[in-house]
Amino acid sequence: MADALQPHLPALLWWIPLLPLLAAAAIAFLPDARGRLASKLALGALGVSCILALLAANCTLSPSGEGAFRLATATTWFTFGESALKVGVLLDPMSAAMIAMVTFVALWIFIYSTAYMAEEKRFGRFFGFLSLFCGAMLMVLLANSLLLLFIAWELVGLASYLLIGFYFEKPSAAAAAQKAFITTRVGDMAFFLGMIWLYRQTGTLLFYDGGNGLLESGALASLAGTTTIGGLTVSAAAALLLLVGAMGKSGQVPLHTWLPDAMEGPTPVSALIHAATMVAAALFMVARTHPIFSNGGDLTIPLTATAWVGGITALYAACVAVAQYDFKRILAYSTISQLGFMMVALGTGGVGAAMFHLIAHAFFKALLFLSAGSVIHGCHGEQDIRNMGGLSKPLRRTFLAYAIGMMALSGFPFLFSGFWSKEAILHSAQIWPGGMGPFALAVAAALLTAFYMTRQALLVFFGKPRQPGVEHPHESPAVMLVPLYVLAAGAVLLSLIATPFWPWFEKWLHGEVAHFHGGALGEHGAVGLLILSLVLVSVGVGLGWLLYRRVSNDSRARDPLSGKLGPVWGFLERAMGFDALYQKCIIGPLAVLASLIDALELGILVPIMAAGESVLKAFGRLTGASDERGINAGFDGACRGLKRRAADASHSQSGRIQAYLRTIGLGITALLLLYFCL
Amino acid sequence: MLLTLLLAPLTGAALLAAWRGAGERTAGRFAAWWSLLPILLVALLGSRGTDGTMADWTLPWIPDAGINLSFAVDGTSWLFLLLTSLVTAFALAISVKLGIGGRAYAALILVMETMLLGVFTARHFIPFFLCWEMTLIPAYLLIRLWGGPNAPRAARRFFIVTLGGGVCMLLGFLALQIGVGTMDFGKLATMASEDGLAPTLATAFAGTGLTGATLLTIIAVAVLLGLAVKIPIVPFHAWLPDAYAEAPTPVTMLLTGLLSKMGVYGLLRVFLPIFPDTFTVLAPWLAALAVATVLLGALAALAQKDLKRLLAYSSVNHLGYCVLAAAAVAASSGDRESASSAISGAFLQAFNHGIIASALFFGVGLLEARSGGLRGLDDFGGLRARVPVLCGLMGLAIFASLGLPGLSGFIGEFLIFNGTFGLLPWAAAVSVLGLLFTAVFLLRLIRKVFHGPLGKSVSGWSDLSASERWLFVPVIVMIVVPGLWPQALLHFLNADTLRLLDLLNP
Amino acid sequence: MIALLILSPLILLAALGAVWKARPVHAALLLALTLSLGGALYIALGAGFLGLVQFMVYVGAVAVLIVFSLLITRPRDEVEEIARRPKSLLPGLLCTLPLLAVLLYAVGRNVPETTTEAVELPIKRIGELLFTTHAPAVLAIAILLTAVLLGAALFAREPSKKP
Amino acid sequence: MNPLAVLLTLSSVLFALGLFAVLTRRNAILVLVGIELMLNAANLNFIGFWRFGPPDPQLTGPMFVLFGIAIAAAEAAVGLAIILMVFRHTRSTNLNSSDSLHG
Repeated sequence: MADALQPHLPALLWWIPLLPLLAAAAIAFLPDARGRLASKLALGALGVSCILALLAANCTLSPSGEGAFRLATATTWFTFGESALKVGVLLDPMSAAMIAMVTFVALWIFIYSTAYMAEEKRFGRFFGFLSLFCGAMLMVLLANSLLLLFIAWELVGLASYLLIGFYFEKPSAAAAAQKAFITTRVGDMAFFLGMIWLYRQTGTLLFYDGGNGLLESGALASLAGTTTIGGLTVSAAAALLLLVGAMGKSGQVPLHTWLPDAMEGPTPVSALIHAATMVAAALFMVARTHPIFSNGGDLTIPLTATAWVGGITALYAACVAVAQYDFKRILAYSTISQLGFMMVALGTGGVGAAMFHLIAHAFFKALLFLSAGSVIHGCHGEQDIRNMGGLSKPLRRTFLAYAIGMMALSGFPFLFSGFWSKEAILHSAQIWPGGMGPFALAVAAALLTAFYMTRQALLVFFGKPRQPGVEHPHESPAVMLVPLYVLAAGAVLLSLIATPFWPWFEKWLHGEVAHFHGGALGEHGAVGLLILSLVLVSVGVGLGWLLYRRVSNDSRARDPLSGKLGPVWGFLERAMGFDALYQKCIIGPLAVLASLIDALELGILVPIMAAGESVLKAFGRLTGASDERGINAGFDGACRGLKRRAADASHSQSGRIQAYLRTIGLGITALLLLYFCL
Repeated sequence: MLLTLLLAPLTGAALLAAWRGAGERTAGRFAAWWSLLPILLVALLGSRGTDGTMADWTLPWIPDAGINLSFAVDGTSWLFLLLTSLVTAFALAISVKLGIGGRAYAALILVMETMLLGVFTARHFIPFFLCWEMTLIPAYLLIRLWGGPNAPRAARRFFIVTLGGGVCMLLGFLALQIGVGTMDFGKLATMASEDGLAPTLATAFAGTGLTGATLLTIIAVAVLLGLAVKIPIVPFHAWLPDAYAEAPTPVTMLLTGLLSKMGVYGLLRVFLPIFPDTFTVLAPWLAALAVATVLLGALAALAQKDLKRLLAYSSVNHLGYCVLAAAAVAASSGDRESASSAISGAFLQAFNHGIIASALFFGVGLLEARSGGLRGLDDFGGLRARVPVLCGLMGLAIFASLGLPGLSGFIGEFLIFNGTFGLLPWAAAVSVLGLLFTAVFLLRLIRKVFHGPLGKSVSGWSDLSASERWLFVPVIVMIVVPGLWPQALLHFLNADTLRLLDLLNP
Repeated sequence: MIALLILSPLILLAALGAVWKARPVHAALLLALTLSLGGALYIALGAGFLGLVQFMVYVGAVAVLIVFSLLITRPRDEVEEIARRPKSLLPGLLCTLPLLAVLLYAVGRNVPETTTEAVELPIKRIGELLFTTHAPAVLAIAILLTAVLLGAALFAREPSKKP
Repeated sequence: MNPLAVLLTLSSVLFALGLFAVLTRRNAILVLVGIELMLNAANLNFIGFWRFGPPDPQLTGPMFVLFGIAIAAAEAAVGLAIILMVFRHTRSTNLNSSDSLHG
């Protein structure tokens, strides 16, 4: 099967992103009334893509013996001057794993959406945007060119903008969409610069091009061999720029503020953004360009920066998540925190760990968001966890799915993929030679993760309903529940392929054969780490249980922790004031600057122009006046005088011939006299 | 062929002038249909292949002074001819749609088209300058007679400032004619690339006691001034927002879509090959001005409340990138790939901006027509719920304008930044902020106008009519196709770009 | 010489009369007399042919024309008192007398040597010259006279009554 | 006494008399009379110079007189015709009455 497919693989790979994109294009021309058709089109396209993706992934499975499977194509997109710019697709285990995950998870989110969004007027449009989102994401994953990746990356941004702003009548949604696009664009511009820098330095944007690609030795040597500002090598500088791009897209501190607001979009969108598409794109980009990051050792500046940014983000978001009340907002901060984990892994060299956590996280975070959607759906739109409570009984099926997701996220041991992936990340951070900082931050974040997830679970599903509105919730239909269970199964089963005993995933990425290795725990202090993880989870869950076990029935009661933390609680609740800070330090001054410039334009340039104009006008008037009063007046006066004299003189023109003759005669006489006298 | 093309719009104008019985709408329709003729002719020209000169026509005018009315089309010119014919046809069609104008109006637009075609094909300064200045008169009249309440002032300023720039340019070239003895672009460029114009100038103006380089710099600055006003480069842009805002929408489309392109075209096709060395000296300054143009344009747009003024500043911002590319090419020290990237990018950006900006102004014109003249940023709201098709199409143009990959705006910007980064990295790095601010003010436009609760003025609007949708079809094609398949345009540019580079770095 | 000395005062007197006489008809008649005396002088000087022409043209044609004209016009101010109007007499004299003085001065100053032998105007020679050397002039004169004939007739014609 | 001098004196006085008539006479016809006198004075000079001057086989003087007489006749004819026209218009031959060209 795989062998038969091999020759057609490049063409097939193009179709994987193209199908959803074409579906999106087709849906753009469908009227709103054909929403059902649109959803079928989107589902069908993504379904076919999913099958193709699985087939493609299958091709990468069998280890060839010489490193990982890699299929890279390159075709000329356009030429400028004499230079050709090439793009292509790239299939290796990493992208294969990602496309398989994205198509699979997205497919279930699509199915879930057909029920969740059924009442929506712009139902068809929604599926168009979703298709665009997935298609663009798949293009990111399959791109063999940084430029193609960037293009798809921006399209992902566009789709997220459209989806977050799906309820555009709500000012908050419109604002959130704008914020998401612009904040990520800050990063995108850095990415753009980094990409151009790489292109200028190496002359290629292809990742792999038979030895001439960006990620291959020749280009890497050239990148490492050139030093630029601040003593950085070009590869370090460009990698830092790429990192900023990734930070924007994946919501790392300090460019994270858009991500919590992004849940203004419909819940399936949140699930997509947080799990499969948007934020994953950023992590994937760093993983893809990891050879540039690690160009020059395990402790290059960009890698260190990545690790620290990841650690800080992980802890920061975990802290903030503790003090949130909105169901989806807590999940949003948890996403940021988990992305921080992945960044730590990437920074500390654990690409495999990061990719595995990314995939596992995609499953359980999609699961969590979809169950959150199911809960919110059941509670008629209620999102505040203070108003919920006691939902485990009426929403038993949803609760079950949620519990699996929650345990996976918190890192409940052994059974859940989240445990093993987090374990791998901690391991990677622990053995990192650059210091224990990121490791410590990650540990603290892991502890808090278990804590805030316990808090959420207890507040939502246990105790008594605290608001009349949520007393009689309705369970979601099967079409929404089936995706939950499929994803839950994924979240559990994934743990099988990436345990230290059988690190199949890791080996697959490197094109090696995985063997069962029972003694893996004994190496590199892995046992200690395992114990640490267990302790972290139990302490986190235990603390949560202690604090929120008997929570008050009054929805307006203060959070038990707020009393203990004092002012810090408010600080955390405001997400450490980043939004206010940006408002004060960037948006405000920018607006002031803009109006200042506008005022300058109106106050200086326009007056200068007007002054120039009036000088011209004055000059015109002056010359006009001088013409009128000076030259013209003189002329006119002279003319008038002349006329008067002439009138006088014309009296001598008597019209009498003899008078003329006499005058002539007198004249001649005078001349004669003159002649003779002289 | 070329003569036919140049005269085609003029003939239309003459027919309109002679056709006394034509009513307003009839005249408008006639002009709109007539303007398809130049498109057809341009398309026919394009089918001749892109290698070298596609068509030329020369009429010796004052042989003693070597002054010829000489015109020629190569790939780059062709691209601008295409833009001119497309945007003019679009503007005329829209005038009918918006019910603007009449016989004189349509005739003036056609006259302007001829002049623009002339500018983009002229190979000698005299025809170039004649056409250049002759665009001003129809433009002035169109703004003045069919514009908004402040149109007389705006038109006057537009006229005075651009005319002033034109005079500077004329003086510069007259000095060249006196000093070097020719105003033929090709000859001047060849001379400049072989020995440089400075020695000849120094002997010709020996009486002034100035060195050749100084003389050349003075002349170049004078010529540059004329171009800078037209593009416009900060701080010579003060005339622009008023003129764009006050002009009737189709005329604004012509102003931003075509008249500003004359400046870009002149900068790259005329100024760059004739004054390469001087340009190299001026390049840092020009690059600084270009960065200022990019940033100030974007920031000023951020503060605008009037949609047309906002888009006007957006145009300033977008054309700043073209200037940046030109400055980068001038500053280049033989990095051929970067330079070709910058040149191609600048031309693509000019072309695409012409299309996109026209589409955006068209959208604003439709909003104005529906709201009875409102066009404030805060006058609308929630349009997407009421007129989704209009918003979708305008959204397409907006995203193309902010450089979304896959749409036409991106390729130009990518190539410009790619080229500029290789030559003037800091300028490129700072200008990237402009891309960011562009996104900010354009998305703010979307948020305030299209999103949010339904505005009061919006109720009772109808979405685009079938004919309005049809008008958008060519726009969509011209935005999407170059975005996905830039080779369609680059195909016409590459040979010329290389030839230009050969002139610069022999 | 004797004829000259006799005729000269007569001519002068007749001319003075022609200029001075108040009655136009008298003046005209005295002009005719002056002209005929001039013709006689021509004959006396040996230019008989010219003298005859003078008689025929001047006396026969011009003088008669003038007299007829005077008769046709019968001016109301038939009597013209020159002396009564020194306003016009004075400038007249002022112009004339200096001219006369200059002319006489010029005549007195350099009169060329004169041949005294009698000369007869050869008429045959005149005829020859008229039709050889001066043929163009004769033609021109002929045309001029024709034009004058027509023109005079045209001028003098009673204007046709406008319908 | 030189006969030429006598002749020239005669012609000078005749010319002066003619001029005087032209300048002072009111009647247009009599002005014409003065003109005739002046012409005659000139003719007299031509005859005198021919008669007393050096021999001239080309007979320039007499020829000139001949043409002069012809032209004088023409002039008189046209002049009188004009005078008649004016008379018909103004019912006067007084030159001072036809002063419509005054300033």
